Amino acid sequence: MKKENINSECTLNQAMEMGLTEEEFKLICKKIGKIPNLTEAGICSAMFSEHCSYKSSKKWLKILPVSGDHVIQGPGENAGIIDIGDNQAIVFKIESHNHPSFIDPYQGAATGVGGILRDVFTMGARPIALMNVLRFGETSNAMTNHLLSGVVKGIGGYGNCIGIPTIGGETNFNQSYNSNILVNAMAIGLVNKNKIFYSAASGVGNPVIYVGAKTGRDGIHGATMASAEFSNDTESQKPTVQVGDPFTGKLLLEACLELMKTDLILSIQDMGAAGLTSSSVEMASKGNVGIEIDLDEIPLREKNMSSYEIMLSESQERMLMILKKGAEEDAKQIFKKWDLDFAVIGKIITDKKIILKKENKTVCNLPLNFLVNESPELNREYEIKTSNINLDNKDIIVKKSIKTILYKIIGNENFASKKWIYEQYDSSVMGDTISIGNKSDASIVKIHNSDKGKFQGKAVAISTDCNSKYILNNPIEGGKITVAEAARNLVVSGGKPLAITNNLNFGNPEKKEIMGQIVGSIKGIKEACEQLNTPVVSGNVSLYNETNGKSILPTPVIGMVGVIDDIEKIIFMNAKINETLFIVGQDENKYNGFLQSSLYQEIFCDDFSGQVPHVNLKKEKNLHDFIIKLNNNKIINSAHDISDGGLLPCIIEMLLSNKLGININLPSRIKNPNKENLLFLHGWLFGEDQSRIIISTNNPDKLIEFSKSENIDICCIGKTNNTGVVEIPKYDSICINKCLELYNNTIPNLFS
Amino acid sequence: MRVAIVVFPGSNCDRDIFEAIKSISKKTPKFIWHKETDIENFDLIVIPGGFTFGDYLRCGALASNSPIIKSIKDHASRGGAILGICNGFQILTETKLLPGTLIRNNVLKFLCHDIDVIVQDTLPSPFTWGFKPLTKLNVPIAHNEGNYYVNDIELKKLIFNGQIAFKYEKNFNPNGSVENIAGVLSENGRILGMMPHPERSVFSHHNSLDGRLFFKNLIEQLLS
Amino acid sequence: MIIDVTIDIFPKKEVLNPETEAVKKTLSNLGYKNIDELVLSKHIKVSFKNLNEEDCLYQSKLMCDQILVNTNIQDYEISVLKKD
Amino acid sequence: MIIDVTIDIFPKKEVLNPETEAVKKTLSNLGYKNIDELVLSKHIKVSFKNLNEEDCLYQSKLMCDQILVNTNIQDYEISVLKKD
Ligand SMILES: Nc1ncnc2c1ncn2[C@@H]1O[C@H](COP(=O)(O)OP(=O)(O)O)[C@@H](O)[C@H]1O
Ligand SMILES: [Mg+2]
Repeated sequence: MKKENINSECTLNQAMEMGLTEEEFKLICKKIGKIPNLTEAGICSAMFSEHCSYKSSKKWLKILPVSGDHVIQGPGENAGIIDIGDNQAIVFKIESHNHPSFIDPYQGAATGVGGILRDVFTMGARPIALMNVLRFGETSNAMTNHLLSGVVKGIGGYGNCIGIPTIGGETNFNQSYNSNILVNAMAIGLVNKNKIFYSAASGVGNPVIYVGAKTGRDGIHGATMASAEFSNDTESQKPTVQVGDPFTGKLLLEACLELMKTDLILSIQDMGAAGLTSSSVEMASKGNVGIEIDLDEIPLREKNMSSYEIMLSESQERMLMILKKGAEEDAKQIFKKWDLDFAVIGKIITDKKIILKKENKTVCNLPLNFLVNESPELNREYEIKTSNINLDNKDIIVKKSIKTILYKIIGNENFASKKWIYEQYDSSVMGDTISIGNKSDASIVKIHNSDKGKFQGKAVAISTDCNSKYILNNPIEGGKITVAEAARNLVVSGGKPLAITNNLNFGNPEKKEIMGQIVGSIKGIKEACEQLNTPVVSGNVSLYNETNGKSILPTPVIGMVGVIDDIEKIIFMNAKINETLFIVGQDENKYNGFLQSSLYQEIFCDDFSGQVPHVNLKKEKNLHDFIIKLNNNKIINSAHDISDGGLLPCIIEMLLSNKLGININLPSRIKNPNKENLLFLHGWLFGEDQSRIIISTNNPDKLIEFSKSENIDICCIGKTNNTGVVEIPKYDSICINKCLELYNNTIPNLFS
Repeated sequence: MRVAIVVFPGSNCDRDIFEAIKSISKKTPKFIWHKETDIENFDLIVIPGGFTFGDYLRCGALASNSPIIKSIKDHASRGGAILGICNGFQILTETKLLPGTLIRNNVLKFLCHDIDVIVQDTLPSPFTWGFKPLTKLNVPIAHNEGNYYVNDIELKKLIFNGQIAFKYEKNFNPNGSVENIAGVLSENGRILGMMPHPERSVFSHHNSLDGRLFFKNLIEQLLS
Repeated sequence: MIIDVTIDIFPKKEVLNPETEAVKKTLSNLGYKNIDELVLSKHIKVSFKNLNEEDCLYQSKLMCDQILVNTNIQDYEISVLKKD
Repeated sequence: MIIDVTIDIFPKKEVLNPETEAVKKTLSNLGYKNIDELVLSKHIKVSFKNLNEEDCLYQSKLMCDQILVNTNIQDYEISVLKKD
C-alpha cells in the first residue's frame, strides 16, 4: 500500500464507499475542523455504522427498562450483570452473526460463539454455558441442509473445543430466512461481585496493552476495500472471512482469568466488531481520557498492513487492556506461559483524542467525544402495523381426525425434537449441567461448588424465545408474549426470572413498516419486562436482514436468565405414572381456543395471518407466583408451558419419555361429538392461548385448595397410566410410540 | 492417595476430574503443567479430556510431544497407573503407551450423549477388577474422534490378553470402533484409555452416578 | 480408460490458518530450528473412468466449487496426473 | 539457501477412512458417476533454510516419525522439491 494514499485526504466518493452518507461526511469535516485522511475516515465510518452506533434503534432502545435492585450492570458494557446473592453475579449477553454465517456457515457460527464468549469473560466472568437461536429457510430449500450442518458444526467446533457446555437454544425454519439465516449466540458467565472488570480506561500515562492473536487482514470492511485507490495490489486486500481459533480462544480465556486474579488490570475490553477502532475509542471515551497508540507495536500476522487495515481488522481472539503502570512485566509472564502475544502499544493521555502513530508519523488524530456522542441518532419513520384480518375458528379448522392433526404437528420441523442438533454440542463439559434439550422448558446449569453439607446448591436457568408469527401480526402484543413465554419457561423449571438480553433481528429499517416492527416489539418487550420485573441488561441489534427487498420475519429474540435457589426445586417436564395432570392458568380457551397465528393454522392453512392471542401480564405474573408457591409446597411433580401447538402436543411432550398414556377428561360441553363441538375441540386441543401451564401432581386435593384460595383457574386433564395410549373419549385415540417416532425422526430424516 | 492431573494447553476436563477425584478420595489432586519435566511419585496420573493444542494435525499428536510425556513414560515404566479419558486416551495412543488409534467417528459428527458401557473380563487391572464382568455403567460420551482402530493381529492380541476394558453395547456403537471398544488397557493392566467421561456422572445433579462407582473402585484397588 | 486427476487444496495466504500455526510452534519447540515456512494442505486424487481429459478437468472443477473446497478460505489447483 | 521438501501423508489402504467414504458417497449422490477411485491425503510443504539436501531429508523423516505421521494408520513419502 502506498503510504501517501493512506495519509491523503479522503474524498466524498471514498467516504461514501466506506458507508458514510454525504451529510455524515460533511458533519465529520465540520466537527474535526479538517478533511479526514483515509484512516480517520475509516474510523469514523466504522463508528457511525449501524453496527457500532445503533443509529436506527438507539432512540427506541432507550425506552427499555434497564435497572432493578438486582442489576449490577445494564446495557452499555460488554455484557449485562445481575446479582444472584452470595457475592456472586451472572454475566450474559446475546449476539448475532447472521451475515457471516450465511457466507461461511462454519466459520461464521464459530466466530459468533467466540465473540460472545469474549464479551463475557472480558468482564471477569468464567463462562458457564452457551445457548444459540437459529433460523433457517425452508427444509426443502437445497441450501438449508448445507447451512444448517455448517452452522451446527461451527457452533460445536468452537464451544466443544473451548470447553463451555452448549445447553440449549431454538431452531426454526421458515422460507423468509432462505437467503438470510439467523445465528444468535448467547453466553452466560459467573463472576464474584468484587472481581468484575469494566472497560472504562483510566489513569493518564498508564500503558495500553494488546494481547491474544495477531492482527491480519480479516474481515476488513468490504465496501471500503473495493476502492482501487487504496492499493495497486487489490487482490490481497479482498475482505476475507474471519477464521476462529477456539484453541487460542481457550488460552486467552485462561490467561485473562489468571491475570484477573491479580490487581494489575484497570480496564479491559475485547476487540469485536470494528476491532481495534471501536475497542480503543470506547475504552477511552468511557473513561473520559484520550488514547495514543503506536501501530508499529501491534503484533501483525502479515507484513505491510496499512494503518487503515490495522484499525479495521476483525481478527479474532484479541483483547485490549489498560494496566497499572509498572505491571507490564508481571502481566507479560502470564501471557507468555499461555503462548500468547503481549504488546505494550500505547498509553492513556489527557487530551480526549485518539492519536495513532505509524513510523513516527501521526496517521490519525480525532476527537473522541465526537466519535461516540455525536454519532447519528436517527428518528426513522415507522408504522406499527397490526393484522387487519380476524378469522373465526371455523375458517381455520380442517376436516381431519385429531390423530392426523396431532401427528402432523409433532412431525413438523418446527415442533419436532432438535436432538440431532444438540447432540453435536458438548453439553456436559464442566460437570455442572443439569438440564438440556427437553428435560425441562429452561436449560439449567448448577452454580459450581454452591452446595454445602446437606444443601445441594443453586442453579441458573436460561430460556431463549421468539415467536415471529405473533410479532408480524401484532408487534406490540408479540413482543409481550415473547418475554412472557421466556419467563414462563423459567418458572415451570423451578426458576425465578431475573433479567433478559435481546437480539433484535429485522429487515431494512428504512422501510416504515419494518421500523414499525422494531418499535412495536420494543414497546411490547418494555411493557412485559416492567410487569415481570425482568430488566434488559444487554442486547444486540441486527438490521438489514433482507435479500432483493424481501425481509425476514421479524425476529426479536429474548434470552432470559433466572436463578434456582435450591436445585432440589428444579421441575422437569416428564410426567410419571399415576400422576394427575392439570391445566393451570387463564383458561379462556375452555370456550374458544385461539387458533389464529397458531402452528395449526400454519401447517394446515399454509398461512398464519390473523390476530394474536392476548396476554394479560398481571395474570401472567400471578400465574408465575402461583407456580412458585405450588413448587415451594412440593405440589408439582412435573410441569410444561403450553406454547407452540397448543394443549394436546404439550401433553404429549410430557408423556413421551416414560411412554405413558392418559384418558383425557374433556370439558363437559364438548363431551359429545357433533359438528359444533368438533370446532370447540380443535380449539381446545390446539389453540395457543397464553399464560397456561400444565403440571402433574400426586396431590390434586391440595392443588384445588390452593387454586381456590389464590383464585387461579385450573382444569383437570386426567391421570397418567401405562397404556401408552392417549384417549380422547368418543373422538380418537393416539399411540405414544408413534408420537415418539415422529418426534425423534423428523429432523434426522431431513438432514442426515 | 496421590493423584496428578496433567494440564496441556487446551485441556478442558481438568477441573471436572479434579472435582470428581477430590469428592471421592477426600484428597486434593495436583495439577501438573505440561512443561514440567521433574515430577514426584504419584499413585495415579490422569490425562483429562479436551482439545489439546486445538486437536490440530491429529488429536493428541501435538500434546504427545510435550515435555511432560517423558515423565509420564517413566511413571509407566515403573508400573505406575495412568488414566486417559477422551483426549487423554488419544494422547496415550499417540505416545504409544496404548495400542491402536482413535480416528474420526464414522458418522462424521461430534456426539454427546449418555451411553452404557460394559465392563469386560480383563487381565488384572485396578481399573476393572472389583467390577463383575458385564457390569453396565451409564456415562456420557462427548467426542468427534472416538472410533478406535487396531489391525486384526493387534485386535486378536488385545482379546487374548484381556486388554479390552470397556465395550459399547452391540447395537449402540456410536462411532464405529472395532469390536465396539470403548476403552483399552496396557499389557500390564496399569494404563487405561477410555472415550466415555466417568467424571461427568459423579454428583447427584448428574444423570447417573456410575462414574462415581468407577472412581471409587479405582481408588480402592490402587490403595489395596 | 482411467484418468487420474489431483486436486491440491491449500489455505488462502491472507486467512488465518490456526492449524499451521500450531504445528509450526510445536516443531520449533521440539528443536527443528531450520524451518522457514510450512504449509499444510489437502490433496485429493480422483480417478475417473469413461471420461476424456477435458471432461475430467471440468468435473473436477465443478466438484471443487460445489463441495470439496471452501473457497472463502481455501484455494485449489487441479492437474491431470496420468492415464493408463 | 532454501530447500523445499514435500511430505505426502496418506491413509493406509487397510484402514477404513470415514472421511473418504463420506466424500465418495456425497459425490455419488450429487451425480458424479464416473469416479472410480478417490484418495484423500495430506500434503505438507516444508521450506528449510541453512541445511543441505541430505539433512533436509533426514530432518523431514525425523519429523514424520516423531509427530507428523501416525504410522498405525498412515504412510508417507518425502521428496525434495526445488532449491533456490
Ligand atoms: N439450536 C439449538 N441448540 C441447542 N439446543 C436447542 C437448539 N434448538 C433447540 N434446542 C433445544 O431443544 C428443545 C426444544 O426446542 P423448542 O421446540 O424450540 O423448545 P420450546 O418449544 O420449549 O421453546 C429446547 O429445550 C432447546 O434447548
Ligand atoms: Mg419455548
